[in-house]
Parts: sequence; structure tokens; C-alpha cells
Amino acid sequence: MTEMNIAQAVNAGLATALEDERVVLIGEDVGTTGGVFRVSDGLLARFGPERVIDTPVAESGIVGAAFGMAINGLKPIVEIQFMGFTYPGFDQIISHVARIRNRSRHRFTAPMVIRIPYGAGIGAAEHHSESAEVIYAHTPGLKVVVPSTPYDAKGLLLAAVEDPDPVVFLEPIRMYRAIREDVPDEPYTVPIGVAELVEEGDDVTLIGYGAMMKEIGAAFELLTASGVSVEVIDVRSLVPLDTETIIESIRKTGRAVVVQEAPRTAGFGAEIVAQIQEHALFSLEAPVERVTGWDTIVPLRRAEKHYMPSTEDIVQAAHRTLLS
Amino acid sequence: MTEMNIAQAVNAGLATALEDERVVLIGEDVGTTGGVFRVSDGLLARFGPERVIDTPVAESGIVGAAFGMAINGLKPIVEIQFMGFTYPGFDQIISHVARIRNRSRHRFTAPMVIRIPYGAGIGAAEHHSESAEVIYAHTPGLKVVVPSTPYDAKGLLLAAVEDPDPVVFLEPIRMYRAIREDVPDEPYTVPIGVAELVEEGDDVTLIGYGAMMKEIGAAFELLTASGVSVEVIDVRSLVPLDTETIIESIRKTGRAVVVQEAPRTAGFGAEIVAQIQEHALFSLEAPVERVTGWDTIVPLRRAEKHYMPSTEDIVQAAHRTLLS
Amino acid sequence: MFDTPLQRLTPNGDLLGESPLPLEEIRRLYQAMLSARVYDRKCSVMQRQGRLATYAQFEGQEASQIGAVAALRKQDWVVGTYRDAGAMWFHGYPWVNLILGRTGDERGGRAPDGVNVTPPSITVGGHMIHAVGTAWASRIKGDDSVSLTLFGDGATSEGDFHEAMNFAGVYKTPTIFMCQNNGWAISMPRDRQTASKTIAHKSIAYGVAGALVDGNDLLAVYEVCKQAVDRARAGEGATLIEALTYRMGPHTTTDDPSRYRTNEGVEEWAQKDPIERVRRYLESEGAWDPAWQAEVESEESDRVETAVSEAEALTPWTADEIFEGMFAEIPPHLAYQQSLLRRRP
Amino acid sequence: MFDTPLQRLTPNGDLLGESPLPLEEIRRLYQAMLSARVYDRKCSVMQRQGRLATYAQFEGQEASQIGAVAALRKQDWVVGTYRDAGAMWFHGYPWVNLILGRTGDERGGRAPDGVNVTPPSITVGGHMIHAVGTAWASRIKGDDSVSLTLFGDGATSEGDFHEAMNFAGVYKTPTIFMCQNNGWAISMPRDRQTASKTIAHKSIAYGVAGALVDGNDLLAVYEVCKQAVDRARAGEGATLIEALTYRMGPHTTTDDPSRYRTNEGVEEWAQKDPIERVRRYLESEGAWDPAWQAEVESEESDRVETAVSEAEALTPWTADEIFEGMFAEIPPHLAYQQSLLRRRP
Ligand SMILES: Cc1ncc(C[n+]2csc(CCOP(=O)(O)OP(=O)(O)O)c2C)c(N)n1
Ligand SMILES: Cc1ncc(C[n+]2csc(CCOP(=O)(O)OP(=O)(O)O)c2C)c(N)n1
Ligand SMILES: [Mg+2]
Ligand SMILES: [Mg+2]
Repeated sequence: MTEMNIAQAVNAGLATALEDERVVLIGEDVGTTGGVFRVSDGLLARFGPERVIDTPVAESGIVGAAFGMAINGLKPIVEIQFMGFTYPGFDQIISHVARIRNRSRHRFTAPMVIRIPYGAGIGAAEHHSESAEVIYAHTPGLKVVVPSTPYDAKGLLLAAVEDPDPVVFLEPIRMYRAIREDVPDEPYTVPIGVAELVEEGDDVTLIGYGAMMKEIGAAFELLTASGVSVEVIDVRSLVPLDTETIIESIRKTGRAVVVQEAPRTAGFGAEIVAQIQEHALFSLEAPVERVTGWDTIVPLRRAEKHYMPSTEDIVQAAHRTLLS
Repeated sequence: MTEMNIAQAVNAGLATALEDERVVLIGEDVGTTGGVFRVSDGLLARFGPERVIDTPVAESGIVGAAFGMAINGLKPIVEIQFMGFTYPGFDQIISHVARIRNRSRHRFTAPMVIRIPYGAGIGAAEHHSESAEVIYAHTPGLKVVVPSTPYDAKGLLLAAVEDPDPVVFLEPIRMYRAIREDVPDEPYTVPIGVAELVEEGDDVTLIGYGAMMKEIGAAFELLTASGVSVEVIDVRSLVPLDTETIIESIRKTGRAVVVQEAPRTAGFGAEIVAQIQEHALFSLEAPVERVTGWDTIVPLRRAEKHYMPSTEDIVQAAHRTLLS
Repeated sequence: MFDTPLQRLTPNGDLLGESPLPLEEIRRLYQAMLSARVYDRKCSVMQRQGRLATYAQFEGQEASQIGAVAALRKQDWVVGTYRDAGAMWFHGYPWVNLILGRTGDERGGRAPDGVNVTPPSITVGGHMIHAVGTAWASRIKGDDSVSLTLFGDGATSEGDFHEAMNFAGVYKTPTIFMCQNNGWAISMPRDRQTASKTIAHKSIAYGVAGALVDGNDLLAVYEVCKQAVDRARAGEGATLIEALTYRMGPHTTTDDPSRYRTNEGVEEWAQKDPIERVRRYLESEGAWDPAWQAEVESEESDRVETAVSEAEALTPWTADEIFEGMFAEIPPHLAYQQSLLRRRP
Repeated sequence: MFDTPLQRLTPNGDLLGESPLPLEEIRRLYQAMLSARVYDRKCSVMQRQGRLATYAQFEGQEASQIGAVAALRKQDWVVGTYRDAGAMWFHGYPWVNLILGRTGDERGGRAPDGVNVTPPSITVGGHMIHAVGTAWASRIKGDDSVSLTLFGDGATSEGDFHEAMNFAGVYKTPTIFMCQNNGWAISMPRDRQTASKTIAHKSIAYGVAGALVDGNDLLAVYEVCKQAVDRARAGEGATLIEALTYRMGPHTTTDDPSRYRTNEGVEEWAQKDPIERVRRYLESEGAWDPAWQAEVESEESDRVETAVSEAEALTPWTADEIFEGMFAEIPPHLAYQQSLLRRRP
């Protein structure tokens, strides 16, 4: 066990993954500098420039080349520097990575991981604050995971590397160094497709993922202090979604708040809400509340706070569900 | 008035729009051949190669160049040949077209229309059958409209051209030549953001857009014949969504089927469902049913039918809502 | 630079310089070109009969495709497009797969084990970088396979062409970029596609070797590709080859070329037919006779017929099967959707 | 071709050949370079004080930016990046806007009316094609404005660079592509960015004029840009200019260059400083004295201070205002979201 933050846990996961000769890490500045977040620090020195590859500034090229490697027997881990820079590489992900298994009926597969730091909250410039996860969640052929703790970060990363299919691995920027916890030094996996029941409670369920788990955690404390019995679910895996865990919880509590940092309209929260009402409409005592970012560009530093879903928003929303 | 199909109505709308000297039409094969669907037939001859522009095969270039034109005073209408080919141009749309107004605080704007033939049902090859509308609907800064009739096609197109902001204009391929109706020869607009109440009824509301309106229409006939009183809403505009019309209907019927051709997970249908439960949970007599495509690549011709939401699916779903 | 395309056989079948191949091998490649043409024409006919979905003819491009693949070894990779059936087949992708694909059946996309041919790319431009990746992986794994990617003149306008070429240049991957410049990208003529003097000139932008070749000349295409393959295998990096050829047919069976081109180009290029050219040469060497030709044609015609019957005999996918290509194992949400689908009447 | 960059002023300030500009104008541009450097250094300091968000210094690139813009007329367009504050300012974008942007305030993105300078592009590569569009629109509208786009060596690897150059070539748009090759793209050195001999060579791939210039030489940059502007305005199409320069500072204030480069390059390039070079020349012409220099520096320092105070004095956006930049009119769904936001405590 070593106490580490998420950045370090991902680093540890990458180091473990690279022990497999088929794994390569490829992206802009992942080598010499160890990545703009230093997440791949030390890996170039350890595994050499053939396995830890600094690239030209060309996201489509990075994903496409990694895809070619994947269909020819390697297991590439791609890093895109920020989610806002995935868009130029989006065609490769959606048109090729996600489709080759079906297109070739299993003859060629793309067992690759696409790592994307995402989310706002650090006062960064435009394009550095994106939460476009729903685009990947909506794309058939991809799995999408989002750790919110160091333990899950390493475990989900190793599960993603092991997975025979492409996995989009989202790293909440704001959480990279926000929390520390003990992480096993040995390899282990956290299964993809299984949500975590973080807290058990009876009155209302708070559901989220990624950086929003921090706000949810704080809301949990406040609500609990005010006497509300709160259940908390960290979705962890958007695709496949662990519908069962969510529905079971709603059947018990009858109330829920779904939290997403992304813009509101057609975000992943809408899918969670849709599934809740599909499977548990008659358990609902109140409308499921969505606490979300707005349908705006994430504002720059000085007004960013107005965008971000806050602890207080979640607390208020939970109270609203408790009114009816 | 002239009787025309959707392809002709769009053609007529384009011709009207091009009367404004600031409008240019730009895309692959839009000129000499009149577009792969012949939607821009005759426009090159009429308006000349400076206004009707055939381009190299480069979607990002097309959108980006049109964007540059837009911020410098023109009103470009872009055609992307099929929705599956928008992905290479996606970064330009999401990172620039949708953002310049906010980024420059109204100093520069992108009053442009991005026309995208979309949807399956004609047995085409891969990438020719996409329904990725939710990606645009989730992108702040874009409006998204989808006509399902010749009248709306021309009217919404002209509204989109008039709009001071970028509008993604989706043309349901399967409907291009499927229906004919009288269309005014004069210019007119159909307002963006207003759904159409196509049929009034009391028992259940069918909600959809684009090519799905055909299946919904057929389902309406069957259900009506079997004695069900059916309300039908053609959403027409995904962003802004006419929430009011939808909610009002649900308050009356208490039951709904939301139909989308796109893959199920996190499709636009989920947003509609989420809004219904937000605003009218206690009016619901049954879970809102989603009839959708699956989370698969749209199958090629021989198995395509297994993917497509059908009249029968909608009828069944409506009956299910009527059970509770 | 790149002033005149390399030619080894004139349109009349006269040999210029030395043949890069022995006569027997030329006969074998001639036969392959003939087979490809039989297949291609049959597919066009079948499409008109409604038995195939949209079809993209490659008539006129046989020498570019067969000549290029002839320079490869079995373990090498071929990464091509919807118009590269000749190349794919010659590298081991069965006609029945190609036809299956064209009937609209995903199973056509599955190359036999050991055949490193990717399913044809439908989107333009995105696949070239894959051949950078496959080639790169070969090097990392320590095998000496090279990767050939085929694409058109139009594809060179996509950003992905640029990123692929640039990566190939920087990492010296063993990739052969084979641009079949057939004069058109749907309705866009080559001279409106790019202002570059030739497409071969684009190699300069990436520090990659370039070559311009008569794409209707089997021997010249083979020679240029063989050199590129040898360089690639020796670790000397990638090559961009521009093969000058012509799309004799429409863009696809849904296209009407009369809207954008006269017949002049077609007639002019008919004089430079890649198959007839080799036939004349073989004849002049006493290595061709009409009986052999007729036999090859009829055998191939039968083979294609058989492939068509096989393809058509395959039961279309059941509803269940459309879920089976998505992941190694069907995840819960797809299983749920399968259950929804099963309740359809 | 492109063997030696054009130089007009040696690092010692000796004039080679004829000056493309009269002395008075050189003094004006010298002053502008000085101002830009004052601004740039002040911003770095303020960032360390926590008053600005991440900042991207352009020290060393002043000649490339000022020299290029000096070749423009007021109505021309400037489309640049996060590192092009010097160019933007010199074309009329006020310091206060630039600083506002750097404090993290969208209002910085609003150029004054009549100033055709787009907000700095944060994503790499996507903006160059915009300068093709603005230039094209100028031609369609019948005005004779040209568009200058600035970008780095790294940006040339993005597919969008390729599509922009190709469109500019095909449509002969009046666009000037100014690549400031400053040796680095974050940690990636130029020779790993592309295997192209020079970036200027890339012009060949697009049939576009190309030029290689000493990017630390104000006069040479001006001369090359002026020629390109004149050609563009005369309808002769686009030019790709590679200006050889160096990023003296870190990539941004969050970067630590010691992880990937030694100080050698910085020291070497310090000898070729673009400002000192002109200073020496002016001095040798009797057109410089220390008092003037001190005055310019202190005036500019005050101007930047004032701009900073102005920027900081601006009340940050209210919650309501974040919705106001999205559309010409706030649509119902945003109004609804505004109402949700308003109920926040
Ligand atoms: C990304 C993308 N954009 C547009 C298309 C539509 N399209 C299909 S083929 C084609 C022209 C391609 O021309 P070229 O590369 O010269 O190949 P050819 O068809 O001549 O073999 C176009 C524009 C596509 N398939 N993919
Ligand atoms: C599309 C995109 N990818 C990656 C980045 C991250 N990034 C910011 S600057 C930069 C390097 C750019 O280098 P260059 O074009 O040479 O410009 P310079 O910073 O040297 O001025 C990178 C990779 C980005 N901003 N946008
Ligand atoms: Mg072509
Ligand atoms: Mg640079």
C-alpha cells in the first residue's frame, strides 16, 4: 500500500500496464516532460522511447496510429492532453476505434485505452474545461469509465487495459491532486460496469461520477448533519451503466439527485433519469432532480464558479425532492 | 403553391436564400452535380461558382472556411454529404462555430447553416446511416432543427438562414422523396423552437422528429383504428426544445412514447424523457416509453431492418403505456 | 522533380528499358488483372439487377492495384478503400467476402485469419494513418512486415492524409502510401482538388520519399512499389507513390458522370488500358493466346458466380446477431436491448 | 530551395542590402517591439503574483509579430494564437483586452469595432482555415482586405493546417500564413515535429508561394510579409512564410522547460535578439539614444499598468451574464436554466 493521489495512481497503473510488452503509451508531451499533468512522469526513462512516445501535435494522427497498432497486436494507451483537444481526433474514435470489431466481425479489434483529462474547476482557458463524456457514451462500441478516487483510478485503468475493447478513460482534472488514499502496490482491477455504493441511506439517492463526487461527498455530510439519510452512488462506468444498482437504490429511497458537470441538455444525467423512470417510475416520490452545468461554454476563471454545480446546489435539490 | 418533396423544398429554400448576396452554398459536389442527393440541382448555373462552391474532400476545411466567411459578413450554408462525414469537421463546429459569439462577446458571430443529410433506412453503406444529432444538441451555442415535411423543410431552412446564430439543419435522407405536399412559392419561415402538434388526442402522446415521423404517422393510424385517441408531436427543433408543448400534452394524456432513430443510450429521447419527468412526473400514468435504435452500428442493408424503430414498435409501446 | 511518370510499358505494349519481372510472373499478374476486371464488371451488372447495394467500379485501375500488391509478401498489410477490391483480393481477401460486403452484410468484413487486409474504408481519408500504426506495430514487435495503404486523389485533401504522412516521416514507419490519382473525386477534377503540381510533390512536405508512376503500367507500378517496399523493410521509411490512372466508370453505381465530365477523358484513357497493354506485350513475347484468355475469363467468371451464390445463400443476420459484433462479450445494456428487440412481433 | 533564410539585419545590426523601410518607420516598429516586450514581461510577473491565469510568453518573437503586422493595412484581418499578443495589439487589439482575457474574463475577447482581430485561438491548428474564410469573404464582397494568420511550428502537424493550406491554394485566397517556428511545441523540438526539411517546404504541397525568413530580423520579416501581402492583394494568392525564431521562455507559466531542454538554445538565441539587433542598427544610424529608450519603456510600462488596473477594476460577470454570450437572444431553455441558477443561495 502507498498513499497517493489520483495522478500518482494513474502513473502507477501506467507503469504496471507497461510491464506488458504489448502496451505503449502515446501522446503529446507524455514522454520527456511526463505529460502536462506529470501523470506519465518517469515512464519514458523506464520504458524507453519506443514504448513511451512523444508525438507531433495531431490528435487524429495519435488516435489513428494507435488504432493501427491495436489492430496489429499492440495495446496502446493514448493520452489526449485535454478533452477539448479530442475533437480533432473524434472521427478516428467514432468511425474506426469504436467500429472495427463489428466491421470486421471480430477479426480485428481495438483493445486500446484513450485517456482524457476532463472537467473544469481549475480556472483554465477555454477548451481546457470540457465535459463531453456523453458524446462517447452515446457512441456504440466504446466503454466509458470515470474514476473519482485513487484506488478506482488505478484499478479501472488496469481493467481498461485488460479489456478486449476500446475504453475511454476519463480523468477528472480537478481531482488529480485533491485526495489521497492508500492504493495497493500490486496490480488489481476494478470491474468496468459496476457502480459503487459509496454510502447507504434511506431518504434520497445522490448519483454522480468524476469530480462531482467531491461535491456529492460534501452534500452528503451536510444533509446527514441535518438528519437526512442519504445514499450515494458513484457511477464510475457510464458504459456499461450499472442500472441495477441505481434502480435498487431508487426503489428504496424513492428520491434522487443526478449530478453532472457537463452542460444540461442531453447530458449523461438525462440517460440516468430516463432509466430511472423506465424501471422505477412508481417508486418515485418526487421528480428526479438534475444538478448540472449550464448550456453555456464553461466561463473563464473569473466567472467559472457560476457554472460549476456546487455542494449547495445538490443539498437544495435533495431538499426539493424531500418536499413531495 | 407547388407540390414538392423534401429534396425539392430544400432546393427551393436554397434558391430563395441565395437571392441574398451574402449567402453562399459550400460543400463537396454541391455545384456541378447538384449534390449527391441533387438537393442543390441547378443552383450553380443560377448563382455561379463564386456563390455555389464545390470543394476538395475536407470537411474540417469546409466548415472552417465557411466559419471564416461568416465572421467576415457572409451567411454561408454548408453541406456535409452525410452525417457520418461530419466527424472530421466536428472540431470546427464545436470549438469555433458554436463559440465565437461568446468568445468574442458578440463582436464576431457565425450566422451559418450546416446542412446534414442524416439517418438510415435506405440500405446504404456504413457511415451513411448515422443519427448523431444528440452530439449537436448537447453542444452549447448551436441550434438544431429537423424538418419532417416539405413545408417545414423550406420554412425551417429559411428561418435557419435568417437566424443570427449557427443552425444545424438535419435532413432525413429517407424522407427526401417519401412525401409530397404543397409548398408556397414565396419565402416564409417556420419558427425555430416551436414544436408542431400534428394530431390531437387524449390517451397517449407520440413524440418524435425527422424520419421517425413517418413511423409515428403510421402508428397513429393503427392506434386510432383500434380506438386509441392519440396526440402526435413533431419536435422539429431539438434546440431550443419546445418543452411547453410537450409538457402540456403529457399533462393531458399522462402517457407518452418518445421515438428516436439514434442509438438508445444518451440519445435525445433521454432528454425529452428527463424533462417530462421533471415537469410532469405526477401526471404520468405509466413510464414514458422510449422507442429507439440500438447501441450498435447501424447494420448494413441485409439486417438494417432489425435496427430501425418500426411502426409496430411504436404501437406496442403505446399499448404498454395504456396497460398501467 | 516528378516531371514524368515512370513508364516501363507503352500503351502499345512496348517495353522501355528492362522488365522488373520475369515473363511467367507477368503472366500471373496479367491473369490477376483480368480476374479483377471480370469481378468488377460482374458486380456492376449485379448491382443493376438489384443484387448488390451501391458498387464502386475500379475499371482502369487494375495495374495500380495488382502491381502494388505484387510487391508485397503475404504477412504485409493492405489498408484500402471501397475502390480497392482488386488489391484486397490479390492479397488474399476472398471474392465472396467482397461480394458479401456489397450485398450489405457485415460478415464480408472479416478477412480470413492470416490475411492482413482491413475492411474497405468507406470514409475518405481516415484509413491511411492506420497503415502507419500497423507498420509501426510491426517494427515494435520486431517483425519485418510493411503496410500498404491505397487511396485516391481526393483523399489527399483530408487532414488525416497529412497527419498520416507526417507521422510516417517522423517515425520512419514502413508504410507505402499508394495514391491512385484517377482524375476525379466524385465530380471534382484533380486540378481543383489541390494546386500542388503533382500529388507526388506532397511527399516533400513530410521528408518522405516520393514517386510518380504511370498507374496503368503494371511493370512500372510494380517496380516503384517494390523499391518502396524494399526501402521500408530495410528501415529506410515510407514512400508516397502517385499512380496516374483514370476512373473509367461512374464514381459509384448511383453516380451520373455525364453531369460533370464529357466522354473525352474516358476515350483517351481507354487507349491506355492497363490490361490491353500487358496483353500486347505478352503477345509480342509469344506468351499470350486467345484461348488462354478465354479460359481465364470464363474460369474467373465462374468463380465470381460461385462467390455470388455463396454470398446470397448466406442467411441474413437475425435480429440477435446485430448485437454480437459490438464487444467481445455482450454487456448488460446490450443484452437488455436484445430483450427489447425480441419482443417485436 | 529554402536553403537560407532571408536576412536584412545581422545580429550585430549590420544592414545587408537595402532596407525595405525608411528609418522613421523602423523607429516606430522598434518602439512597438519594445512595448510588446514590456507587456510580455509584465504579464509573466503578474502571473507569478496570481493576478493572471496561465500566460504564454512570446519573448524572442517580437520581430516576427510586429514585422508581419507592419505589412498590413487597418482593414486587414489578423487571426492568431495565445502566443500572438504582440501581433494582435499592434493591429489594434488593446492591451486591456488581452489582459482581461488573461485574468480569465470573456470580455477580453471582444475586439473594438473596426479592428479585425479574432480572439486568440487556444486550440492548436483550427484557426488558420478561418483566415482562408475571412480572406475569401473579402474577395466575394469585393473589398481588397487580406488575412494574416499566425501559428507555430507545432500547429503545422494538425490536419487543419493542411486543409487550410490546400483551400488557400485551390481558391487562391488572399491569405498570409505566418509560421513562427520557435523551435518547440511544448516539449517537442522542431526536428521531431516533422521530417520536412523546412516548414517553408510545405508550401510546395499546396502550390502556394513559400518563403523562409530570419524571424528575429524585423526588416526581413517585414519585407517578406509585404511581398506576400502585395501578391495577395493583387489576386495572386496565398504565401506560407516560415520565420525562424525561438521561444525564449517556457511554453506557458505552468511549464518547466528544464525537463526537456538545456539553456544552450536560449543562450545562443539571446545573441540574435530581435530588439537589440534593431537597436544597434538605429544607433549606428544615429537614431537611437538611451533616454528615448528609457522613456518608451516607462511610458509603456505605465500603459500596461493602467490596462491591468482597468481590467482588474471590471466587476466579474454575474451569474446571469454567463448566459448572455450564447445567442443573439436568450432562448427559453437558457432562460429556464438562468432561473435555476438564480435560486442558488
Ligand atoms: C470523410 C468523407 N467525406 C466525404 C465522403 C464522400 N465521398 C465518397 S468517395 C468521395 C470522393 C473520393 O475521391 P478519391 O479519394 O479521389 O477516391 P476515388 O473515389 O476517386 O477512388 C467522396 C467525397 C466520404 N466517403 N468520406
Ligand atoms: C488541438 C490542440 N491540441 C493540443 C493542444 C495543447 N497545446 C497547446 S500549445 C501546444 C504546442 C503548440 O506548439 P506550436 O504550434 O509550435 O506553438 P508555440 O506554443 O510554440 O507558440 C500544444 C500541444 C492544444 N491547445 N490544442
Ligand atoms: Mg479519385
Ligand atoms: Mg512552437
